[in-house]
Amino acid sequence: MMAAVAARELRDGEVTFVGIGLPNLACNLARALHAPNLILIYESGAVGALPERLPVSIGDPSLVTGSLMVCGMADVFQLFLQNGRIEVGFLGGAQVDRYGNINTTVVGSYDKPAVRLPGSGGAAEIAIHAQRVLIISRLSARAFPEKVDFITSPGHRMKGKSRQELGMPGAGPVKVITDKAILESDPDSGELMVTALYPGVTLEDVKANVGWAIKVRRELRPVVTPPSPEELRLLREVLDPDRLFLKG
Amino acid sequence: MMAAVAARELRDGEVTFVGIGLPNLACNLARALHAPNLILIYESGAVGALPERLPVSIGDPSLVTGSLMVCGMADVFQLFLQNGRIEVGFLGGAQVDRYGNINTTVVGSYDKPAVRLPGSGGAAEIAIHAQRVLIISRLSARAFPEKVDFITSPGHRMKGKSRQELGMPGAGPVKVITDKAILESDPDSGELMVTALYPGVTLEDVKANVGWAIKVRRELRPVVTPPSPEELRLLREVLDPDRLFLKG
Amino acid sequence: IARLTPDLIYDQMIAAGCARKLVFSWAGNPGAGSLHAFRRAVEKGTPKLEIEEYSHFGMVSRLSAGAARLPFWTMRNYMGTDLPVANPLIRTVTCPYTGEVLATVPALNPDVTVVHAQRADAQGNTQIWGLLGVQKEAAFASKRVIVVVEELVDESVIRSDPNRTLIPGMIVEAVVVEPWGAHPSYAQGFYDRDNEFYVAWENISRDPARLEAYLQEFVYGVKDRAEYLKRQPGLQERLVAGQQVSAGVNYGY
Amino acid sequence: IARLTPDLIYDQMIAAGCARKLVFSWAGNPGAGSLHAFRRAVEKGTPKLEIEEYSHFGMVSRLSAGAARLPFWTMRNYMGTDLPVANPLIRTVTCPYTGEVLATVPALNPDVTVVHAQRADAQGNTQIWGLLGVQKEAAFASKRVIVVVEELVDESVIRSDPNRTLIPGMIVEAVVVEPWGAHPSYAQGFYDRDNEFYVAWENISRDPARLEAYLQEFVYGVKDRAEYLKRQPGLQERLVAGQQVSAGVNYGY
Repeated sequence: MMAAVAARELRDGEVTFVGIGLPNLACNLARALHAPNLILIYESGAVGALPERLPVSIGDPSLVTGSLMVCGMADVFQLFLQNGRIEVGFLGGAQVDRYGNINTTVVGSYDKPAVRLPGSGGAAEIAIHAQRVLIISRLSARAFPEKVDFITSPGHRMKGKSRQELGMPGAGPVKVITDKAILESDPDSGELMVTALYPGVTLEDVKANVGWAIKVRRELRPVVTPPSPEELRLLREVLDPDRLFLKG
Repeated sequence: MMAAVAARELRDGEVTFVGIGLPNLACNLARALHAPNLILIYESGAVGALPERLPVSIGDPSLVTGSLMVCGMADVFQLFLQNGRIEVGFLGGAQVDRYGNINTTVVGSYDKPAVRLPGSGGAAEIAIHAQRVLIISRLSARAFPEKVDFITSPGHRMKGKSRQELGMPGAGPVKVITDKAILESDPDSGELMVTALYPGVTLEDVKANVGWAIKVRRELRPVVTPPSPEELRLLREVLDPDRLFLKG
Repeated sequence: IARLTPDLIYDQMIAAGCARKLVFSWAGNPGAGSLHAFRRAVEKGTPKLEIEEYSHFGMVSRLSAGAARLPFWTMRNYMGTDLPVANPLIRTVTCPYTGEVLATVPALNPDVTVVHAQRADAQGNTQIWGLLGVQKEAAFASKRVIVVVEELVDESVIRSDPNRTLIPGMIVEAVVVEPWGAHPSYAQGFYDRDNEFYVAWENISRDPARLEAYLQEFVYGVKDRAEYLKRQPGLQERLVAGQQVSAGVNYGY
Repeated sequence: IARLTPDLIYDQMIAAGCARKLVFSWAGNPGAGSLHAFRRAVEKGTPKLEIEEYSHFGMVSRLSAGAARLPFWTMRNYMGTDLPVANPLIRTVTCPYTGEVLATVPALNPDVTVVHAQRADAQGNTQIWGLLGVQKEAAFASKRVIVVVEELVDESVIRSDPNRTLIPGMIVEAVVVEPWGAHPSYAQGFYDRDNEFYVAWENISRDPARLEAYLQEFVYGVKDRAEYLKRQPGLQERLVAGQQVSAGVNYGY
């Protein structure tokens, strides 16, 4: 369901920086439906990729075959990302906080972590440069603390400073797609707030799974439209038949 | 004759940054004789080129066909030249001065030049980075003033400072090959001095064609060995049959 | 207008009064002589032409900075040369690790970059082989990109060999299909450099009246490239490229 | 040891005590789970392992600086992140034109870089297609370069398609001809990624005893790559690449 909801966020023709897993599913679903001209860029260097199978790694050889361009990673980061050519960047994370800051580095302290996570990869720079960022993450109080243990990828306010004050080119995480609700950033404060619920989910349920007193947008859309039969068919039968990333 | 003398300066296997004209002839002569494994790099991006004809421009398509590698110019300057991979760089110039500084920019003042020359091209950075530089230039008092009007490519002393003081990686112009004599830089002062004469040329003749009181090395080799019949045959019949660059 | 090596096309633009300012690193007619219109402008001031001068490495670096959307680029360069005196935009920066002072040039972000290439698809995905110059950097640095190609190909041709794509369609504004569009220069695999014309330019460009006559006949006087080529009979036969086709590589997995 | 994405081979080296320090930007087993030997080292200190951490862009930039023999590289990056707090080698520089403060990373110049490629000639002129990663930058940044290839080819093969050459022989110390040398990873056009093994690694690496048994059987216990492959029957049939051969291009003139 998160993949289907994320897919709807993509507009046809957009240049999208894709990660492995749900973002990849979402992008390929969008391509199969309303956005056939979506241009997928993988940080490994494939531009305009048309993977014929679900890539397990961003270095999968299926990203190369039949893509529009394959370049080195220095070009990906300098000529595409820092150049401002990426319209949408997808990020996930072990922790997402009140201001959309993401932690994929450590749970606990940096020097003596309780859990060592993989680290930034390209996430820090994607969060800074992509014209807008979409976060995909399952909702839980552990995953949505008021303040992340480590800011790997900046959101809307970092130690009291706004993106603009820090000189960040992109708009940052405008939406967080979870399995219970959609959160969006308040244009003024940058704080995440609940803007739409999934069918059958209550606001209390959402609030219980967020580590701070999350605000709710006044004109809350009551329910997210559930995946259509076509969306489900594509996801389950075509894009991820082996259920590598889909849970349901 | 200058081409033949320059060719003898090249050792087999050396990585050589080649310009058009006599340097190109010299390199291809060396390849045909004692240095079959010379690696020719042209600033246009051809590495290990084997041009089947005499290239008129450094952007000649014959430099590409059959070369070992063709890369962008950013790579030529950053990864090869600045990286220190160029062992020999060839330079020419309208003016060469006492310390081997070269001018290919303007005769006269920069703002109101009597003669506007083409400019640096890659010559400034070749003079700074190549492990050693060979200059090829016809000898005349006009071409060898005490001080050049404009330092396009630095030699051994620039406004009183040595290469080492200025932090230049390469050894600079170790030899100047002219049509009358060979000049070499004094290891201590950096000044050019006469070290060998061509057959039939007198020291007075050389001194009259240099714009300052040029020193002469104590153990002067009296004559440069003239081109062998094989060198002449290759130059005239194989490498430059149309006499594009050879005068004699 | 900006190019590392302004050639005789630039000489024509200068003569025709189309250039206000030239940003460059080497202005000559390689193997043939001078760009006399350029020289008249700089030496005599007719027509008036501003210049801003770097070395090749400097120009490449300016475009690299522009392409990366950084305000400057760093080099180990220019110590001992008079270039920073002639051009105050060549400056220095201090390394935050070693304290070393290094040379910098400012980013160059052209309004429009025109790239000549062998082939592109209708979306502007462009493939180039042979010399690559600074085409990639110039395209990414530019506000708008126009690609002139020898051949318009189907997207499937581009996708069959993605490592050859130098410029992605997403940054391309327009694709112009113009065979022989690079003459008097060349297109690897299509036609050779017209060296005879480069040599002839030495005398044409030396004489302002002959230069003007040339412009009348071959620039102002032709309605398109086809007419330009028709006025030069035998040109295509003389310059058409030989065949030296590389083998393919396997992109399968 | 340094790599953007240390994978399970690095996990093996950490487990085997071959790594003193890891410089990296993403340490995971993509699509499969964690590098548990790496996690044990960082979380529990067994074995002891120093880490120095960047983002991908930071690591790419470190190698770009190293390859250009500059002491640092500039990016617009890291503002608002905790990475410069965790790693004091991430610093800033002020633009000499705009006054803007930009992020820097120091050059990385490895002692040895090992590159895997499809083919090279005996001189080490190396051609790679498919993903290029930072292979070029890492090779030029390195003091010594070792190339491992699927296929040793004649120099004429390299010269027939010079735009595919990524690493010139002049910077290569040794060429190792080792078909299937990239397993469990892949070589475009030769064999696929062994996803089953990546998934299996999650459980092997979680259990130090199983990991040690794996090392005994497949690392310490094999005399060469041929024996390593012989112990995994069916592997080659399962992973051999399909054919999707590109067309050649004309390098004639």
